[in-house]
Amino acid sequence: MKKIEAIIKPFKLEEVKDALADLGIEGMTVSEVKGFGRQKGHTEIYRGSEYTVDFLPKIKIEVVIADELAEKATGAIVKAAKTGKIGDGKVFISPVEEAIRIRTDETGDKAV
Amino acid sequence: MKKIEAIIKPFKLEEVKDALADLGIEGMTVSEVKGFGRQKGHTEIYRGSEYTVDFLPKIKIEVVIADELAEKATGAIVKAAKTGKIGDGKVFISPVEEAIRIRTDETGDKAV
Amino acid sequence: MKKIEAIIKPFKLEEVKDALADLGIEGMTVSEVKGFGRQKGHTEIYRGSEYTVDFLPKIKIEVVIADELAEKATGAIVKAAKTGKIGDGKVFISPVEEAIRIRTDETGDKAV
Amino acid sequence: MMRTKQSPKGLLLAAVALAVMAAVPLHAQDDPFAAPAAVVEETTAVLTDTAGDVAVVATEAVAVVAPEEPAEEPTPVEAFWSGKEAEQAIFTVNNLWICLAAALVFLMHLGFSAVESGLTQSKNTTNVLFKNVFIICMGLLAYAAYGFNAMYPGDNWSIPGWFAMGSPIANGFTESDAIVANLTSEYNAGYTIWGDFIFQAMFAATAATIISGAVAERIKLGSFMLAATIIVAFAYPITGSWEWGGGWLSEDFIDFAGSSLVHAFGGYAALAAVLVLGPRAGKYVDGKIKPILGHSMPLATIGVFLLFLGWFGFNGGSVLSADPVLVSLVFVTTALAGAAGGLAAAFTSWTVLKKPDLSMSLNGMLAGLVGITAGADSIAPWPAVLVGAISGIIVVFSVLMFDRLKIDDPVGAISVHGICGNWGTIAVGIFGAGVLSTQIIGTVAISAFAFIFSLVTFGVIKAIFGLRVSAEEEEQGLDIGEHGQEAYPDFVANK
Amino acid sequence: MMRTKQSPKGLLLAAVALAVMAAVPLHAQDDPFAAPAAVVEETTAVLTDTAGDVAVVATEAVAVVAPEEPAEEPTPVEAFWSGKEAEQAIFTVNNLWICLAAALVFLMHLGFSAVESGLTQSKNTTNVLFKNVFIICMGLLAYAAYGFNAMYPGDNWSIPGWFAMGSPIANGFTESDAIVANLTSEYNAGYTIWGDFIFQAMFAATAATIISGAVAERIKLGSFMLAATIIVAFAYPITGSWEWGGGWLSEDFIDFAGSSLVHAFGGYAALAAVLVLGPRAGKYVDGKIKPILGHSMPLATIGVFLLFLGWFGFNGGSVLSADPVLVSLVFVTTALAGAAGGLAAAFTSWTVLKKPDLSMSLNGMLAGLVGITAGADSIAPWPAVLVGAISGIIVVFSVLMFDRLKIDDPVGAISVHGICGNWGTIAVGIFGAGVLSTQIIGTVAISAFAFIFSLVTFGVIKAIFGLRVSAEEEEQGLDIGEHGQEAYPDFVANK
Amino acid sequence: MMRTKQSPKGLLLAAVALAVMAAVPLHAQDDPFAAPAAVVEETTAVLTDTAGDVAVVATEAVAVVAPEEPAEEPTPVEAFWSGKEAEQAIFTVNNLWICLAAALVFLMHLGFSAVESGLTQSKNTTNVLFKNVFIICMGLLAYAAYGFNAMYPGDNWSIPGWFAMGSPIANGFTESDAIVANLTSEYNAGYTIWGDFIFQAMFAATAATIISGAVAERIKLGSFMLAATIIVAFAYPITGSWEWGGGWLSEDFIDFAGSSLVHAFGGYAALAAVLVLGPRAGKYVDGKIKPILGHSMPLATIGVFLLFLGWFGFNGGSVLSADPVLVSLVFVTTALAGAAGGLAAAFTSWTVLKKPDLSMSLNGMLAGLVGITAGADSIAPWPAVLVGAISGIIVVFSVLMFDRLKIDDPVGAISVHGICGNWGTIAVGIFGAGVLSTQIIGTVAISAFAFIFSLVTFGVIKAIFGLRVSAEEEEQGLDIGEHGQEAYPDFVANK
Ligand SMILES: Nc1ncnc2c1ncn2[C@@H]1O[C@H](COP(=O)(O)OP(=O)(O)O)[C@@H](O)[C@H]1O
Ligand SMILES: Nc1ncnc2c1ncn2[C@@H]1O[C@H](COP(=O)(O)OP(=O)(O)O)[C@@H](O)[C@H]1O
Ligand SMILES: Nc1ncnc2c1ncn2[C@@H]1O[C@H](COP(=O)(O)OP(=O)(O)O)[C@@H](O)[C@H]1O
Repeated sequence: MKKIEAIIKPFKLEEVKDALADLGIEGMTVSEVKGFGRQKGHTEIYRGSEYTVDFLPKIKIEVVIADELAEKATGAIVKAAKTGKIGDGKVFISPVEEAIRIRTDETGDKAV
Repeated sequence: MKKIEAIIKPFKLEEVKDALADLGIEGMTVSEVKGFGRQKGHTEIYRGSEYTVDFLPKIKIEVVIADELAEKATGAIVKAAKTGKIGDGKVFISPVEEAIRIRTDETGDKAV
Repeated sequence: MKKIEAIIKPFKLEEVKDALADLGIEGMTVSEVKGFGRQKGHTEIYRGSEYTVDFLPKIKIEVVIADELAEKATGAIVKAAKTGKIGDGKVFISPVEEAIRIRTDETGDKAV
Repeated sequence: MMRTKQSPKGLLLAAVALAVMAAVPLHAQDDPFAAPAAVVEETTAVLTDTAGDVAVVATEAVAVVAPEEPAEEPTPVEAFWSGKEAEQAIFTVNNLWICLAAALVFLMHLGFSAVESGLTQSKNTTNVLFKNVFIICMGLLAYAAYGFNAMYPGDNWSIPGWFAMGSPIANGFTESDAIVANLTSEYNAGYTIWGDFIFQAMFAATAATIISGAVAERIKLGSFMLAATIIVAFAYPITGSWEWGGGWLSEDFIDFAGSSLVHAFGGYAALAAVLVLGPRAGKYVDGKIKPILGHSMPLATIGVFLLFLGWFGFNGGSVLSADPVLVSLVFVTTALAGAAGGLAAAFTSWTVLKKPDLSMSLNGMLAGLVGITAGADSIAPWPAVLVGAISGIIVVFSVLMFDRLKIDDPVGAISVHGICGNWGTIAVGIFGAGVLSTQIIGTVAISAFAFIFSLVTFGVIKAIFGLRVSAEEEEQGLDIGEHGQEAYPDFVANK
Repeated sequence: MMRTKQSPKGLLLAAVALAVMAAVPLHAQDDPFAAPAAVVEETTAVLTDTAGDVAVVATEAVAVVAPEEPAEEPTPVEAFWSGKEAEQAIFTVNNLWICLAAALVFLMHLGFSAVESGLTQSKNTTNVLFKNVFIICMGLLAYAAYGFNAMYPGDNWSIPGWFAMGSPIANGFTESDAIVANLTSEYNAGYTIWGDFIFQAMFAATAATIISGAVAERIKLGSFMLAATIIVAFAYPITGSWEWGGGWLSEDFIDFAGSSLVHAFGGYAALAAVLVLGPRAGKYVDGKIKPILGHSMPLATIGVFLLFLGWFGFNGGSVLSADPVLVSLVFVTTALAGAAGGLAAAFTSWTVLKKPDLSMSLNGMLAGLVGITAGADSIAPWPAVLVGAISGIIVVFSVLMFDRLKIDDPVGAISVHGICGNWGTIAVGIFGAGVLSTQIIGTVAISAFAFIFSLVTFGVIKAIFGLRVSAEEEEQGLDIGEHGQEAYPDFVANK
Repeated sequence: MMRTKQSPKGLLLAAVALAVMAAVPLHAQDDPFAAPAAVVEETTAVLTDTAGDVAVVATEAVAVVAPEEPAEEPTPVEAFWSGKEAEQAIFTVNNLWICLAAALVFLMHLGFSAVESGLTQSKNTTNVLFKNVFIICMGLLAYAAYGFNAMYPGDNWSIPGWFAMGSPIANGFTESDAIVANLTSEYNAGYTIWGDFIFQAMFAATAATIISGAVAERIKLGSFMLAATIIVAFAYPITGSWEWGGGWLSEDFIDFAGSSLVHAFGGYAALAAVLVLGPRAGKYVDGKIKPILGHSMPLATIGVFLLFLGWFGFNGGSVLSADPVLVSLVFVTTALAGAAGGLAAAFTSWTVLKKPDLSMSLNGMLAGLVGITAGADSIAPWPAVLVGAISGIIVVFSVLMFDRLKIDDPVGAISVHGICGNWGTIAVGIFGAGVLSTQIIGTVAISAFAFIFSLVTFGVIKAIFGLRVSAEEEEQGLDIGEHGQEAYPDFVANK
């Protein structure tokens, strides 16, 4: 199995979710993160003192998926998340050795 | 070493933590995530317009652990987190190559 | 590629970020987590009833990076995050098989 | 807040206050208001301090000295309509004050909304707020439709001194209404019937609000709304009529602004409701008390300060005139008792619980205010400090006790309003113008009635409609379950 | 809030009210105030209920019966300066009340700030609050510099009955100012010019605040500030002068405290602004309505309760004296209508939308208050309940309708203030002292003027400076875009 | 707020105001109040505008014209007890207003709580709120137990004009208390001693509240509570007695409602405290200023609006009667100055800091209000706008300056209250009835005393108990460290 981690722009979440659902992927886990990258943050000012906000809000989507589906899923994510503007984010793929569905104790590809 | 990632129902955190502590596992990292899965979200209404909340609050627990402990830990998590109802969550196991304790520079199994 | 995950004390984020930037690392993703470990939580009291807060606020930094840079980056993180007091946190290194920059479809080391 | 029956002389109270002072009754001709007054027991204790001590002078003597009912004395309203401008001016001030006091009591409903939502979890905030919006809206309308005339029946008792059927307030000014400026000629408080009604109506909803806090985070919305309506519309006016409406308690029992009639009433009704409803899931686990944290201390603090402010209208308006001596004295006793309650609870929690607890200190301020409510016009300033301080100590231990009894009251309403309402009423028999035994009888009677009425109401509703949301809904939060609407959709909640 | 021209007898209204009662006019010698009054159309309907029905008695007859202008009657101000203490006392009470009412209306600006920020997203909160801070500051100064004298021109009309140029308020008391206690001898309300000014000034800023809510989350700060200034300074006093300044509407049209002059004015100006500005990004996607959630229900609730409180000053102060009958009656009708509006909206949303919607119930309270504003002194209590309840129902359907029309109003300002402002004005022709056709003409004229003036203002500003922030700024939030300042930097927002 | 000594004629001020107008003093027989007044310096400047200019007419002449002390004139209190209803009515209004003003000043403590917690971090919110709860409770009790009699000693000075020992307020009405309605016959303000006390007591706690904001997020709770108690109980009444108690400053120095006596006092005490305490960790790093962001702009905004509202009581009540001309004028100058301060700070921050800064605009409103406080009754409306606007500009630069000096004041209290308090006092010498040099001497003396007293107090407490929480506690937040209680346990905080 593979774990696909995608860091995307927050407002793209809906589209990415729909793209994955269209592939028949029924589960994913999402969290709020802050990203630092080529896309620069912004300068704010508070009571006369400037400061830089380097970290921009991003959404991380994690999907664990059977090996054979990984490529298709990655493609779908990239397509849905792209705006072409800096800060669109990354997709990382890493190996997962086992998955278990807590409710049923199913393991492996059946669990995800 | 292995990393065990468990997505569980929020109110099960206490029990899972205790189960792991009972195994002598002394460290874990927890974060709040939103889950999308077979367990469906709910419809809300705001000023006359309906919308669906697809993402349900879940807790992600991450434990990095020596290979030999992984199975036991996984079993403990699954047991503690199970309610038998849809949405109980998943456990994923993946390889970790190295671990370092920042305070002491210890590495490997001693670090976790 | 490697993924470096560092769990650090929140107020060390700035220093760690700067240390990584100094190495020329241009991207990272940060999230708020709660840590459970040797560093004990604290007892609070609310309307006469005590309770223990076991989970302490920590910051998780994730950097995906070319294999050859991993060691240097790890060292920089450990150095910047260290206070020598309990609760300084951990660094975990794990394999990443592929990375994709959503904006450009670049893959591999070029993507990170 | 009792309007004196038949011989209403709101503005004469100050004169009598002076008269009783130093226990040297003035002669009628020395009386600056030119007319001696009768039944004024509530206002005498304040004048007890000739020698600078906290001595209490019984006032019956004075009541005897003053000739009852000088028939030729016009009522304030008659004076108003007499065309004499000075009387019109005084009437106008009195009326303005009662209206402003009503507005201040209205603000207390925001105070309750904020305290209750601040001391409960964010997943139930919309529900808590909705209930409070409902209560003030329903309370005003129910009091207009039934309660006001049930509480102030004049001669129209169904069971004399105990119960009167209500009816809607009049829709316009009939001539006689205008002349007596009141519902019936039995009461006359020196201001218009509208001022009278709106002030009393703002009070009425308070009882239900007190219950609302205690049953928060687990009660079915519809069932609560039904119970609250029944209690505000029917139960509150009954005990109200006993004392302020001229019923069986009105002769000797003293409850100036409602330590018993409003607060203990609400507190004991809340106690019954909690007993029927049970504690929140996860509050008492394996014999241990697990705190369920309030989600916003600023909200709770805003609420308590607004309640404190509103109390100036609650107590100050209960003078039922703008009488300068009494209104200003009530402001002083009210503020000092609230302050003493806050400090006492802060230091009690610091000592007993090891840390200075903000939520307990806030409860302490309210406890002090509830405590002084029965005697705000008849307890001198330093005894008022004592009454408030004792309230602040009581409330901490009372909250701990109810928790130990597994009676789950998220906001401490039973302790603040119920227990300190009892204490405040009794305190009038110790530091104020009341007789201890009478005070005890009165507060027990009112609390018992509220408890039993509420027990039956919630019990019956539980049997018919159910009272508790499902375990899933409770876990997920009533905001989504009852309203499909989150209170803070932009923010991540911890659980 | 119209000051009667030339024959101002604030305190006599009650007497007349009595007189009209039961349609049996009292003779002058029976009149407790010893002087019959003229032009009092606004205050008569309340007295219509001799038989207990909600009958409306036309009042023209009375106005005829009463001899116009008994020349020897001194004005309240003359009475005040006459050295007679009773008159001074009444003058002092009236003046104190107008000042307190001004303070209460000031608090409404906090109410608006809270409602508007509560019902919008957390990423725009600093911006919403800043706009509200700006509006009250600018509003007070603009009204002092120009608006007050434009709205109350006395005889100094530029186009008689339609338009007057403004000018700064006087800087000190000239002797004649002091004597008449007013700007010109045309108006005389029985209190000082300062009390008069500050009360009116607090009203003035309200119109802009109403717009502020409707255009939130997407309008350029500078452009909004410019438009708001123009509308408060120049447009609001124009329609104000038509009615309260003695202009063409002042003869027969009745708008007691401004259902049309303040609320419909603001609502229709908001409607025009929204049409020029367009909906928020993401609100209407592929023909579907996507809700954009308000970020804090406690904030919205605090706001509405404070607005309700402030309304006692808004309506109660519009009596323009502390007249006991009218002030207390206005408190009652205001409170009952607000309560009825809240309940009606709660049950309407429960029925129509399946869940009891807190934000709709809050809108309903405001709708009820807006609805009764035009007739708070001339509609009897039970019809006031009806007016409020109808407002509460209207507002739910109106919010749904505007959403279906893709007119994006985040806080429901157009429905609450615009539509219910119209309804409230018309209701005076049904339940109050007004004539239906006149009421319709008046509210349409005022709404149309506000709409067109606002359309032109926002249109021109759009053409010259642009009106909308960039799509990126809108997505990121105006707090960072316009102010570089987050409202809740410590908390993680969901988006 | 000084009560005129021996010859108290609250209600006569308006008459004199008229008299001075146009510098044409009226003869006694033309005076509508039928009695000329003496010592009225504070109230004259307002009448300076015959020609429409902002000219200031010195008032000594008038004071000379008026015969001092017509012995036969009864005091307001004597008039009240004389049995004449008109006098009673006026007395009743005055007393009601002082009580309402006290309630409004009470609300300012909620305002401070909200501003201070809004402009600090969420991890210290419970602590900030607790301190504010403590201050108002302690303040009221300390003032009752000692301060009131120390500040208004009558003839009982320990060091004449400079210092008087305090004592508890009387516990009840002695006959002579009642007759003079005041603590000693030296002061007489035309309302009851209770009204007098409660109004003054609400003021007293304010000084400590100002300090509270400046030392937030790092001070040990117990040490702060001790220092605050000492300052409120002992220091505040000393400077208070100098001016309002009839001490050495009371002859010529003018500080109407306390720009110096309350605000500069608090601001300079805060400055000393901050110097002893040091800046927050992480505020000044490597010579750079790192902003530490306030966690809730809505809370800060709610606080400032409530403070603005409360200021109507703070300044308006300082008229010490309901005098219609003065009260309404004070409402106008207060509101216009606050508005001008807000606008000026908004535009100054926009220009200087490139973005319109909400927190600075809020500070600006407060700055304008502090600025006008000394001369709210003697500065005409347009000069009041100027005074407020200058305050709003000053405050922005002052905040920047203190930051550059590494004097860390999280909420800007030193700038708002200290610097603008000085400016407001001096402004009375420019635009109002004061003499510039006297005003400077007065404000410097008061500020210096507050600074030194506070320096010593905090210094000694630092030496004995320590003043600062540990670095770990500061990092983790004082809510957990001092109270074991989080303010927002349901929400994830960023740090
Ligand atoms: N090496 C990395 N490791 C982890 N996350 C990264 C890395 N590089 C970028 N990111 C994440 O991707 C987001 C977008 O990257 P950025 O460099 O700003 O733009 P782009 O993806 O268009 O090149 C960042 O905000 C960060 O969250
Ligand atoms: N393929 C997946 N990858 C990552 N997370 C998943 C995946 N499938 C499910 N999850 C997580 O597990 C949670 C529970 O899954 P769900 O399908 O709702 O119920 P169940 O685990 O009982 O089958 C989801 O809310 C989601 O957070
Ligand atoms: N085995 C583990 N797996 C995942 N996270 C861990 C593990 N052990 C520790 N952590 C994280 O590291 C943090 C610090 O660990 P702790 O034991 O408190 O101190 P130290 O790192 O100094 O030994 C914890 O709060 C937790 O977030």
